[in-house]
Amino acid sequence: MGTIYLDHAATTPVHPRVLKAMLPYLQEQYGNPSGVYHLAREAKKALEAARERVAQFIGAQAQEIVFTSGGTESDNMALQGVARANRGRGNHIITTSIEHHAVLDTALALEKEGFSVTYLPVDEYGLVRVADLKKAIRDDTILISIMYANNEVGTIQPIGDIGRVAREHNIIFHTDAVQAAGYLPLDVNRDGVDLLSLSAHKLYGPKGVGALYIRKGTRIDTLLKGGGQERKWRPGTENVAGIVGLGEAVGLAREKMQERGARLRHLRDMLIAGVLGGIDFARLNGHPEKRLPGNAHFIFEFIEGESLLLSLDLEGIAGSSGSACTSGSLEPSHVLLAMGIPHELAHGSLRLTLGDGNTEEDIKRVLAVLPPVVKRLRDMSPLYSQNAEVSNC
Amino acid sequence: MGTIYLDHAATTPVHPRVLKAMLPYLQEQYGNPSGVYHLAREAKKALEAARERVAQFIGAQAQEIVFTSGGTESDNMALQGVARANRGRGNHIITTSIEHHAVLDTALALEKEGFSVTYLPVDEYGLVRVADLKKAIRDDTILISIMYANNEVGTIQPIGDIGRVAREHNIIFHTDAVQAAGYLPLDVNRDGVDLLSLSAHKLYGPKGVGALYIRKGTRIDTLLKGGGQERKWRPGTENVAGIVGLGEAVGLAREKMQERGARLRHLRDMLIAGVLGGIDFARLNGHPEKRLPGNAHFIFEFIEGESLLLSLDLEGIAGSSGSACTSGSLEPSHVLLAMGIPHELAHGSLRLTLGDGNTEEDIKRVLAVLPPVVKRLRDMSPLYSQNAEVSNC
Amino acid sequence: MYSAKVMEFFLNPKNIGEIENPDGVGEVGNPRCGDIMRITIKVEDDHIVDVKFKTFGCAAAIATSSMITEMAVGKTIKEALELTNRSVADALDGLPPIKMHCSNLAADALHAAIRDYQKRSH
Amino acid sequence: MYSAKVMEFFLNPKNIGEIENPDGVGEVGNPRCGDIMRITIKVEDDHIVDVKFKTFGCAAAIATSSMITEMAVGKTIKEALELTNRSVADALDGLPPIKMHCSNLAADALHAAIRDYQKRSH
Ligand SMILES: Cc1ncc(COP(=O)(O)O)c(C=O)c1O
Ligand SMILES: Cc1ncc(COP(=O)(O)O)c(C=O)c1O
Repeated sequence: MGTIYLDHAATTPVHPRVLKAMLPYLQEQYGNPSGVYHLAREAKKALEAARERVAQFIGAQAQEIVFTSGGTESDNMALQGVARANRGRGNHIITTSIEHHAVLDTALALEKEGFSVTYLPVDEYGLVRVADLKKAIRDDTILISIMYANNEVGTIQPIGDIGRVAREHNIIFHTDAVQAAGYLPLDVNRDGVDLLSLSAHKLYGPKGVGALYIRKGTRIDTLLKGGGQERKWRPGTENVAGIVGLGEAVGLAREKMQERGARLRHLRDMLIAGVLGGIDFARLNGHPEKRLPGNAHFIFEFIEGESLLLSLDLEGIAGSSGSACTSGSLEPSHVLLAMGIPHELAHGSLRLTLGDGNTEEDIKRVLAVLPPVVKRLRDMSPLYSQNAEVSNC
Repeated sequence: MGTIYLDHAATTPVHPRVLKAMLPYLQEQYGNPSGVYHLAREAKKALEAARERVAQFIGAQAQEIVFTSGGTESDNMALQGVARANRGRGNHIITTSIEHHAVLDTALALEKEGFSVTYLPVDEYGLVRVADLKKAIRDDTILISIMYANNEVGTIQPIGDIGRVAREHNIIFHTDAVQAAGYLPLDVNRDGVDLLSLSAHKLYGPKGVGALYIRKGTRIDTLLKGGGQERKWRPGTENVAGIVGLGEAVGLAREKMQERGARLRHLRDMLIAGVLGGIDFARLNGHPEKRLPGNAHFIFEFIEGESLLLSLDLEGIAGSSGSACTSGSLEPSHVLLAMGIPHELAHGSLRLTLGDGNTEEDIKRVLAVLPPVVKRLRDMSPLYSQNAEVSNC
Repeated sequence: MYSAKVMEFFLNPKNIGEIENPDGVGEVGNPRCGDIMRITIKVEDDHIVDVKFKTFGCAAAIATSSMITEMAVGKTIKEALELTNRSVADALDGLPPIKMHCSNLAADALHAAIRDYQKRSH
Repeated sequence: MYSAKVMEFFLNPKNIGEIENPDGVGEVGNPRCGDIMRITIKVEDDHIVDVKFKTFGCAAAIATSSMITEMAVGKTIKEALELTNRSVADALDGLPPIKMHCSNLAADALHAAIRDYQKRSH
């Protein structure tokens, strides 16, 4: 019996069609796109075809797409780049308290450089209030950075409304769409987005490649300096195979969006109903409806997340506790805390994120395995017997 | 008849052994190394094994290796990171006038931020004089960045001597070893190197992945902010397949260094002798001995580089004119100009860089094709008849 | 990330529970930090004759809790007081660095239980 | 990067060389910039009856040189003066943006040759 992989928000397997598209560029098509000879021109063509596909995916122009090494670089480039290029115009940035660390830690670093940052609060479902945004805007606000969908609890923000507010005030608007891409419609013009971050490995593409959409005319500095690649926006020999993979992945995502969403929603709802119905002192985090189709995020009171994850792993179930990159850390999730969930509960979170490979069988098995695992850990927990009905261990 | 690829300094094909090592991580081993479950731990293990190999390759400790998206990011991180972290201690940086743009343009950007930069001159062979370095050192010098081997003319710098000077003055020393790696012995302790940049695609690894060696204790800021990957030195989901590819590539390079060097030197010398012997008004650039084993760099007077490259391409020979990333530009090479070569000659340069796939047959074919191509272009050139013996067109 | 020994003790922890009418109770940690341990002991003739634990925490916290109970049982009070968090970690073939501070509290919990016993018996 | 037409004209340029005893000579560019063109013309009855070029430069420079000679031959002086760098680029199905300024000098060279002719004949 294989692993049941339920951590698609951390990363997804490379789709066979994506790998197939990449392989020539890891083999005979090894040209450096900057060369003038045939092999180089072929690589260049592949690069530009991928750029066209990414542009179509978000309703942009090809020349507005810059390829990067992933979501983190895209977010850093957006925030650091806009901040530095607009220092003269103002020094205030608005973001939220539930952004990915790639945005949050960049904002913190910019504070140390003298920028002033407002971190908007969220409600109990993880939703930003547009009224809060409006109140936070100042004359010297140069950037609003608000994610499209949250990587932990899956809550979807009202990105169109936010874009309208940003536009009314003539403020640059960045959205981290790393988790939304492939699940929610992206249209930078409809939503008034000036900068948008993507990462290939969240949508069945390879790790280590992403893109930043930069609306024509946006004032932004580059993060890396060097050669003339990406029209100087992002120097460095291009990860041609990875970029081709990203192009194929967004192509696939476009084709599959409807069907994928419906399938995942069905499985997710089955999982949520089963967990909440079958385990006491369990709660769902994030918004009941405005959530990513594949995201189920729970808290099990009285137990701690890592021991839950390891126990599930031993049953062949791969899940996560909060975001992947913080599961080595001991701090509870900043997202859960921002949603008003107390420390002690935040430690007991479990994120299960579904993907193309999952089936109803998988969900049934999770629903069979999870209750005894939770019970076993609760039986060991000094909090359980104190706080709830007495366990009979 | 296939292409004769002579642009290995721009990029190399991925070695089949490297691709084979990577493939599992583009298929079933898709785990995100930050997870706690089995699949994730396998990815983490692969990452750490690659780190160990890269460390061994340069005589470092594994925890001193940070994986990046390539040479450009490594160079940027070294320069921007050291500059920003040491601003309090001093604001002077020393580099050379023949660095790759990833170093040079970063230095220029730092000047705009208020740092003061000395660009050391080079002699006619592209060699830095250690005496010039000593003279340039000031009390407030915080960083010396000098490349190990030049990407255009292949000249090898006296990196050990430079490292000793840096150490005597207690100044952080960065070397861009992107071109040297795989051809010259690297030993950060012997050579007193504190920071060293590598790029996988120059040594038969994939594009879009590299490493920065950071000696323990070096004061340096991070470039990207975000999750906890790479012990926070370089956040972002790791390009696991690429990093595994880099690990295999450096392993291969270690095994092959001797044999590869001898083979390339033989072919290179055959090429140089044939070109200089067979074509008038041709000259070799760079140092006659202190040059990379695969590098041959010529100037053909009275003709222009791009038309030469395109003509060679039509004969199935892929070469370059200066560095790959500037061949889209109209400026002659800054390296050639720094070596004292006049503008009009610098325009006529041809770089042929040899690699594992090349044979004596290839060289013979180049030596057969090149003279008539040069002649044809000279016959079109208004400079040739004016400056040299009259052509009979 | 964890040694085989940690995983073994995490998966098959010994001495879970609470001793009824214990001679000493020790509780350390704080649920805000993600780890809390309660150890109860039974003492006879200056020897620890029974130890049980309850732990809210990660695998390291559970494994160290289980390990300390096994290490303490049969020891004199004096010997038990010589057990350290370090020796527990060593007995588990080490812990990941990030876990050394926060989740390695089992010896502290045991010592707290012993101090509670000593207070009661004076 | 180049159109098929540019490559064709680069590979098989027509009218290379210098007319002996030309009626006009035009030279533009600067070897420092990487492009230099010399055009010589023969004029009869106010018509350009022969044009030849020599060019030091990239493929675009060579192709535009060749193209202008083909476009100019047979034209009246007035018609030839109406040829622009733009029309040469269009006839080649366009040039890469980076080449539009520096390497697209052929019409300038032709005009310089015509001006030289006009100067001589006045
Ligand atoms: C919302 C969000 N932003 C940014 C990132 C960073 O992307 P990457 O890991 O590709 O750097 C992630 C995932 O890790 C994410 O979920
Ligand atoms: C000497 C040198 N440094 C840095 C780089 C940049 O490396 P990358 O293209 O991997 O960003 C290159 C090659 O392009 C190089 O030759």
